[in-house]
Amino acid sequence: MSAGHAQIELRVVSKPDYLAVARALVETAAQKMGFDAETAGKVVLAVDEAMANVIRHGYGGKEDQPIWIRIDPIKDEGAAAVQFVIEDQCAGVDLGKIKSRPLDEIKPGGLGVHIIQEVMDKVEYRRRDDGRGVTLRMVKRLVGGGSQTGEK
Amino acid sequence: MSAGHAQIELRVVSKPDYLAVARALVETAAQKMGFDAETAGKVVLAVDEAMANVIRHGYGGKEDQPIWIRIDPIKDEGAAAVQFVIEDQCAGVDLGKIKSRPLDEIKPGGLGVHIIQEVMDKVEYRRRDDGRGVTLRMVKRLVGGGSQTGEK
Amino acid sequence: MAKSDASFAGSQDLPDGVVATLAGEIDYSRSPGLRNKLLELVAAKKPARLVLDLSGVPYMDSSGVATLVELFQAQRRANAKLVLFGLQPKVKGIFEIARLNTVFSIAPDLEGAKKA
Amino acid sequence: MAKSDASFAGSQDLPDGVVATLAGEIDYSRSPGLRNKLLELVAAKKPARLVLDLSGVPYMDSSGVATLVELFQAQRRANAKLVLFGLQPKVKGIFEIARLNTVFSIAPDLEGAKKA
Ligand SMILES: Nc1ncnc2c1ncn2[C@@H]1O[C@H](COP(=O)(O)OP(=O)(O)O)[C@@H](O)[C@H]1O
Ligand SMILES: Nc1ncnc2c1ncn2[C@@H]1O[C@H](COP(=O)(O)OP(=O)(O)O)[C@@H](O)[C@H]1O
Repeated sequence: MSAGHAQIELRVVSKPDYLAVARALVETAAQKMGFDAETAGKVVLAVDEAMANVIRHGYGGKEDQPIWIRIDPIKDEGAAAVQFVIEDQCAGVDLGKIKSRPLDEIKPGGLGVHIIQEVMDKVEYRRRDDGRGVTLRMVKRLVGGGSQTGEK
Repeated sequence: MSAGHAQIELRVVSKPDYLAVARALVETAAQKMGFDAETAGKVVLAVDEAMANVIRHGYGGKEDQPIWIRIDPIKDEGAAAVQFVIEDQCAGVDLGKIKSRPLDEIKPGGLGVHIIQEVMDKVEYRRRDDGRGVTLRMVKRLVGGGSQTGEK
Repeated sequence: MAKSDASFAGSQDLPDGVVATLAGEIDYSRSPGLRNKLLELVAAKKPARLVLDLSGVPYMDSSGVATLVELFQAQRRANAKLVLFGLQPKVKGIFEIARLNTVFSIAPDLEGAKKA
Repeated sequence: MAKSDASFAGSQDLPDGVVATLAGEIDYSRSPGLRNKLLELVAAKKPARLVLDLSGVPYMDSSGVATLVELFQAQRRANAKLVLFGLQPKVKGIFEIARLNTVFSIAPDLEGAKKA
């Protein structure tokens, strides 16, 4: 999973305008890797939420910082799946604060992490090996994964 | 223009299926950087031709080799433009053989380089600084560039 | 670069309020501009019925949803209505994931939204 | 991955030949499969008129164009016709850039292609 060896790797600077660029890439990649159009659309949403969170929360709106997206077909416990890794160079992020809120209260905000967890089969935030940023690893199975209900 | 500092940088392995992934990225990026839909479509075609040439001629159909695309807004002699750089690791390419043919004879093949030159305002092939591959630098102006007629 | 308020495509008065037409992909690059436009509109018109035409919106992310929730709350506080119509499949999808599909008042078309 | 012959969506007989329907983006990942299918069809039917319906083809690159040129030459050698119809703007665009828009016989629709 080291940088530079993914099947597809995108690096963009943290401009909100480039979210659309990443979405176009992810949508086509997801379909080429076997997702139907509807599932590809959900995967796109999850990646978009993850990147927007890096821009807003990680980089505090700075527009010249790097974000990497790596996409690879993998086996997840024997099942065909696709792995999406989002990586940043954000310093000092408190991983414990990255969590979804209960949805019973209707208020703006606090939906992104929920969406990511709902769409993906596996979601794992960790500090980058070199300590200089956050790596979000998301896995979506081609079949059978489905969107899960309930908080994870 | 060094790797890793472009606004947008994509690295894919040399699978023909990933041409569509790169096209989706380039189309959205071109529009976000100011091209109208029609011009963005032509720019997509030029990038697609350049990548397909790397896959076919440079890598001889090997599907696990890297191709980089870097996209940046630049000034070209004072005019707003976008630069597209396609880079590979193909060894032993004879740059002198990369040229378009006259179109008066109707035969299959030999159109890719012509298309690239017709669509872009500047096209420049050179050996990578480290000698291990080819760098294709293409520039398209936002206005006034237009597609040029005649062989270049 | 694309204008940040490009998601707001205009508005028209109704007997008891206003219809605003949204357009394009509403993501984090667009929703702050859209939010400003819609809050301005609500402040200017104080509509008893605010209808949002989403038929030209193929995609929305949680930043767009947050804007809609904010409007929903503002209208509710003012004893006024917010009605949406013209939801495309992906927009329906995010409302479902966010469990808002039963919270928002959603009409099948403009006629329905005028009466909802 | 997508099937490599996914650009060929079927064919139908005409009194004097055959119409083949192409579909999807015809690029270097698809054109080799398409080429095989079309050459097979021509070998099997030896159509005096080969009509290609391109209305479902939003995009074509030079590898697709090369396949069409090859068919054009094969039909010409056999004293037979190749007629295209349903060109979308991007496909028209590459024909113009390749200076083939006046070489190919292009009809506005299937009716026109039957008579061209
Ligand atoms: N990439 C990230 N870097 C730093 N903090 C994050 C990141 N993603 C999420 N967070 C934290 O998790 C919280 C919940 O995120 P989210 O569910 O997307 O809602 P919102 O972004 O609307 O606050 C955020 O408020 C933030 O504190
Ligand atoms: N990226 C590349 N690496 C090596 N050789 C290339 C590359 N691009 C083009 N060429 C050479 O230039 C020639 C012309 O290319 P092109 O106009 O695309 O036509 P075609 O690919 O159909 O031959 C090719 O036949 C090949 O010899």
